[in-house]
Amino acid sequence: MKVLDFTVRSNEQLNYQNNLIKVTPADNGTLPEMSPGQFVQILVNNSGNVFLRRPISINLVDKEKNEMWLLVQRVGEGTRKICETPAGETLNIIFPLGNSFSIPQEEGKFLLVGGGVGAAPMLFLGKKLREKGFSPDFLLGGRSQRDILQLSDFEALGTVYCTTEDGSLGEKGFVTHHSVLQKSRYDFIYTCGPKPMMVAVAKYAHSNKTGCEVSLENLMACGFGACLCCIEKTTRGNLCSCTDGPVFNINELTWID
Amino acid sequence: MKVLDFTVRSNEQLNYQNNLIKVTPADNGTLPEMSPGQFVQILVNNSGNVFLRRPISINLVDKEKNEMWLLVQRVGEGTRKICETPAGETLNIIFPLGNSFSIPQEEGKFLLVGGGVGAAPMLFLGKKLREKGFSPDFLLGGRSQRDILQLSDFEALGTVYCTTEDGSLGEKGFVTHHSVLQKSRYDFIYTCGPKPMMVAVAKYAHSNKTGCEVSLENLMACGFGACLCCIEKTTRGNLCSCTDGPVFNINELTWID
Amino acid sequence: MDRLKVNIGSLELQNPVTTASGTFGYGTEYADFIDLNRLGGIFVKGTTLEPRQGNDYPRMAETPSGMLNSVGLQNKGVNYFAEHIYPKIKDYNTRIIVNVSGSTVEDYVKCSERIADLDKVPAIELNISCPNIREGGMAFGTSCQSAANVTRAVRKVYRKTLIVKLSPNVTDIAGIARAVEDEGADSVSLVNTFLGMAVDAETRKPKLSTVTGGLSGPCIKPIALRMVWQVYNAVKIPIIGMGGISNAADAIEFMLAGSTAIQIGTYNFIDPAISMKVVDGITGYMDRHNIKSVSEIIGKLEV
Amino acid sequence: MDRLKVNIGSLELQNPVTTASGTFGYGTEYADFIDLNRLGGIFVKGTTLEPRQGNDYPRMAETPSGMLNSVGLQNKGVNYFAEHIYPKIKDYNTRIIVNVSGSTVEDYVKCSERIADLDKVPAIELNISCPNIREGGMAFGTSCQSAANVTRAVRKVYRKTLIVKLSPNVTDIAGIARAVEDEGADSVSLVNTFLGMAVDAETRKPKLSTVTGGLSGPCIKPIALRMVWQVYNAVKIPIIGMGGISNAADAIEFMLAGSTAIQIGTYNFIDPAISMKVVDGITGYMDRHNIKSVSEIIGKLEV
Ligand SMILES: Cc1cc2nc3c(=O)[nH]c(=O)nc-3n(C[C@H](O)[C@H](O)[C@H](O)COP(=O)(O)OP(=O)(O)OC[C@H]3O[C@@H](n4cnc5c(N)ncnc54)[C@H](O)[C@@H]3O)c2cc1C
Ligand SMILES: Cc1cc2nc3c(=O)[nH]c(=O)nc-3n(C[C@H](O)[C@H](O)[C@H](O)COP(=O)(O)OP(=O)(O)OC[C@H]3O[C@@H](n4cnc5c(N)ncnc54)[C@H](O)[C@@H]3O)c2cc1C
Ligand SMILES: Cc1cc2nc3c(=O)[nH]c(=O)nc-3n(C[C@H](O)[C@H](O)[C@H](O)COP(=O)(O)O)c2cc1C
Ligand SMILES: Cc1cc2nc3c(=O)[nH]c(=O)nc-3n(C[C@H](O)[C@H](O)[C@H](O)COP(=O)(O)O)c2cc1C
Ligand code: FES
Ligand code: FES
Repeated sequence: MKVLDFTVRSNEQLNYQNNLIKVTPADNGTLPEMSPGQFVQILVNNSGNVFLRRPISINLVDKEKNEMWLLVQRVGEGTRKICETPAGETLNIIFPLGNSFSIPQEEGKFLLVGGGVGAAPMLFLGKKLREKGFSPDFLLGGRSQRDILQLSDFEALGTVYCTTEDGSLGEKGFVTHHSVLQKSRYDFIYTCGPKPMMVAVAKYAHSNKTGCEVSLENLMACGFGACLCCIEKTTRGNLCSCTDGPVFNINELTWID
Repeated sequence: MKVLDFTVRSNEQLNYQNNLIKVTPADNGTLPEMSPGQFVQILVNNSGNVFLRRPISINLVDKEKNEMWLLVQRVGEGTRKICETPAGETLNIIFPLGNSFSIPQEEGKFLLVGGGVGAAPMLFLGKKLREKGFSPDFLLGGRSQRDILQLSDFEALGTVYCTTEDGSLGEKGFVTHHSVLQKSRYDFIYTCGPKPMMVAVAKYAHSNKTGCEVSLENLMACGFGACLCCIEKTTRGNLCSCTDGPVFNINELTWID
Repeated sequence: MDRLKVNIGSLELQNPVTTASGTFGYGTEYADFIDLNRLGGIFVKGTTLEPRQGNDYPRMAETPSGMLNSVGLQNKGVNYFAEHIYPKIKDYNTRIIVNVSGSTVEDYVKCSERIADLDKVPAIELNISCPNIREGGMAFGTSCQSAANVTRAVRKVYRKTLIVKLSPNVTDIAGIARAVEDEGADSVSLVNTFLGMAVDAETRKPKLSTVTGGLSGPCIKPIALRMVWQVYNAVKIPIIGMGGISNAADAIEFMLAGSTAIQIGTYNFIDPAISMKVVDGITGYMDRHNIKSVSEIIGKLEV
Repeated sequence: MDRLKVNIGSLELQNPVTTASGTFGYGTEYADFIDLNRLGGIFVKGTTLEPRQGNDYPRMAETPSGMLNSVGLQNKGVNYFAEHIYPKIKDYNTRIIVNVSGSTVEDYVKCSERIADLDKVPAIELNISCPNIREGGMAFGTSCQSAANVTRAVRKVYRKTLIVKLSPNVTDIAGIARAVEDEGADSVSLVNTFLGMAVDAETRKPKLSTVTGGLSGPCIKPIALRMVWQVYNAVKIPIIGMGGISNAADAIEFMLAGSTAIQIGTYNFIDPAISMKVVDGITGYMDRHNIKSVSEIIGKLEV
């Protein structure tokens, strides 16, 4: 873990509420090894209302360009201010934080399920799996076509299935209603997104006896294990979702009874 | 008094610590009548540390262009953020506030003494006197040449004398040491600047039996008479420097005994 | 507008949004900015029996999300108020409530008696919580006994709506609220400012002439809200909540925690039109949530 | 570095900058960010006799210039600390001070006894001010009597430096400080968090599972500073001041107001290297102001 100033290389508004921000260390140092599922804590500049840092997943690490990608959804003042940071400006970031998705050692059928901006870490994970020689499937859900982000990036890594609530892209409905879940059997499922979606995915995985990891977005104050605010009830007691997580195996969680 | 959004028309960095910001009502409304000595209260955007508005004198009103000029010195975060507002952006301003310098009815010899950024309201006052057909003298003081601001604007309105502490412009020393004060006798003196300077000017005026008005920069919370934080001890009791002032006749003050 | 009506005892307010004493002058200071007739009420400047010139300059220091003040109840005394200010404000279509302060029980009683004569002042707010005067003031509000004493004495002479303003600088604000309720107060308002202090590290001097002063603004909101909730669970009389309210959501939070009406203080300095925005924001909230009468949300925190 | 040394009773700290309990884990959480050996001391996480799993999620809410927490002393108990954590941190070149909490006087006593056995722990901080546990906790810190009782009981069994951490949720913090001084406390630390609350207007629910929680961060600084000043004028034992410190100037303000050492809490979350910046900033201040020893500024507020 490090606190470091990053320079914003580019900041692209992807749709009405999401920005893709690419950053590189301001001191030109080389990015350290990072793993899919890990996140960063961003200091919010220029805000009279935001006090704490904001946790954002690592969307991708581009080693060649020495860039880290952050996919940010504007939901409140913190994310709005982050999204308003123009190229050339600095973001102060604590990174990398948290555990990561477990990377399988053997080939298998892997499904990566992302809901809305929750798909962010799935791109990094997909890339990692791809680098291992695997061909992951992606299942992306959103309210509407415009909420499905980075589609071509995902398509470069594997087969992509989509659901939208209004049917404007892919199948109509929620991700857990997608027909691929009926047709295919997966060896492992990874998911990140709104809690109700993750619970539904976890239940699907559980009832199909498929291994499953979810990435939580609990409220955090520090992000590195010091405050004990971000706990999740698990079979091993209250664990910090910032250090013991954000990735948990659903067997550890108390979501399914 | 009004609360209004202003658009920054231009923001010019005059020297290492001062900016001249010209603003115009964002709704394109016509600026109301304003008088020299009055000030405005500016809401500071994008700051995690500034809570209260910041009082700034009206430096000039350009009726033709419908512009108000603000001369701002960066001393802390509030003034720094104000100075960082680029052209095109908005500043929320309460205006016009306070009383104003008394405008003489008859011709006479008038001296307008400004110290550093305290010279700001003297430009507006000088213009007003000029419009009345008078020829005011100006005495501007600063630490060094670069601290004497808007010199050509002042020179367009009357004779300008300068002092600098390092002698880089005009006479060396403080304003009250300038030889013009020995040579000439004035009918009325107006002054604004650091308190020690104003006290010295007030004492000079007093001992020469010259009428004198000073503009105070007491700490303010509201700026419009509601909080009673900005008081100055006067012969009439504690008065609000934001409504009864910022301009006071030295006879009312308790500075000279 | 009937859906915004609330009652403080027998006193009806046209809406729950009022302005806090000492931050709103006599209302007229804001007449350029807002339509005073749209306020639920105006709590005018702290008024004492005799004129007070207040504390020395400096009286103000900015703090994180707030400010300290040590004005010290500068005012021209109750007689001046009655003769010169009251006539100018009495006909506004809002409730004018006078904030009464003093150094002795007798001060409070006499001042309240004088205010009782003023037809268009339907209520007083007994300020037993001012941290900025040397004698009396906050001291009355920091023990149940003295809070009860002054309330009892004023209650005897004052028949109209009696609101007692509580100090947050106490261990058990609910106990004090109960004590003044027992003496017949019609309502409690809370909180007054927190005793605080600011120092200039460079000069080594306090930033206020009085060393300590009263803290207000958004920084105190979480503590004030907790106190409202505690008092709501302890008394039956209506509560007027305040402390850092800066938007409609804040106001609604205070109402959910048990406030029948709210006061806006320091934030008037930042946005002199904030009170109108809060009135409108509450209406908008009620529309969005299908709430017929604002009184439906009072104390309706779902715990 | 000798010019930065300060003494808390017989305990020497290499500099006045320490980190606050519950915000700094066991120090190791920050080992990536700073050199722990450069700290004056580390007040480790609140420790209880038995393991505690703490309160339910959510435990945190952001507030203007601060935050609320209701962690509720989640920890694995004193034995786990002694056996598994202590060995990992005991050899840091700084002072490890254990923050001891409990629900009964007996809890405090037993826990303190266990800590007393640990050679490299030269002091305990008796937390009689935690607002986030149902029994005991803050209750001990809100009356002179109970504060005195628990201090007396622990003093009997604990010979090393005994620091008592005071609650700010009281009418008269100086009185409580005197009460624990009278029972032999070597030092008082203040303040713990303020009891506060946050509500979500849209859902009508409290933001914390426990409804109320502890407020910390820059928002509380003015009140904390005032309390340090009041306690400084009331007791002879050294004070460890805290509450919203976020830079060196803040630390110096607390020292001018009477703190011998200071703790940094919440701001570690914003800048995990803040403690080092404060150490450096104090040195810079001393250079600029020609101060030979940092102890020269303690209580040197010019009033
Ligand atoms: C490990 C982790 C990884 C994350 N990764 C991403 C990411 O890659 N991209 C992204 O856009 N967001 C991500 N988030 C969520 C992001 O941190 C929050 O949206 C952000 O903190 C909100 O800040 P704000 O100031 O914009 O909104 P606020 O004004 O603080 O809140 C706005 C609304 O969002 C809710 N909210 C705030 N924080 C959270 C949260 N953590 N979980 C759920 N609801 C919340 C609030 O309750 C409120 O209703 C992640 C969160 C975590 C914990
Ligand atoms: C009526 C009036 C008119 C003014 N006109 C101008 C003007 O035209 N141009 C201009 O640049 N400034 C003017 N000022 C001063 C200006 O308001 C302050 O410099 C500003 O508020 C400082 O804010 P800050 O956040 O930058 O500094 P802060 O961080 O708040 O303070 C930085 C330092 O400046 C000191 N300071 C802050 N406010 C004042 C003050 N009001 N008087 C003296 N010292 C202060 C502080 O004590 C501190 O040492 C005026 C002030 C008043 C009251
Ligand atoms: C400058 C100032 C003056 C005040 N004067 C008084 C007063 O005279 N009487 C009183 O009861 N409260 C007074 N208060 C306290 C406010 O009425 C209010 O209780 C407090 O500021 C908290 O609300 P806020 O955070 O919305 O400001 C004053 C507050 C400020 C900031
Ligand atoms: C998340 C969190 C957990 C805390 N846990 C404890 C604790 O276990 N024991 C204790 O005495 N104080 C605890 N505190 C209080 C701090 O030690 C400190 O007294 C308080 O936060 C004020 O300082 P600050 O404003 O610098 O944070 C905790 C504070 C926070 C924010
Ligand atoms: S966010 Fe602080 S411990 Fe996880
Ligand atoms: S600044 Fe508020 S009365 Fe003058």
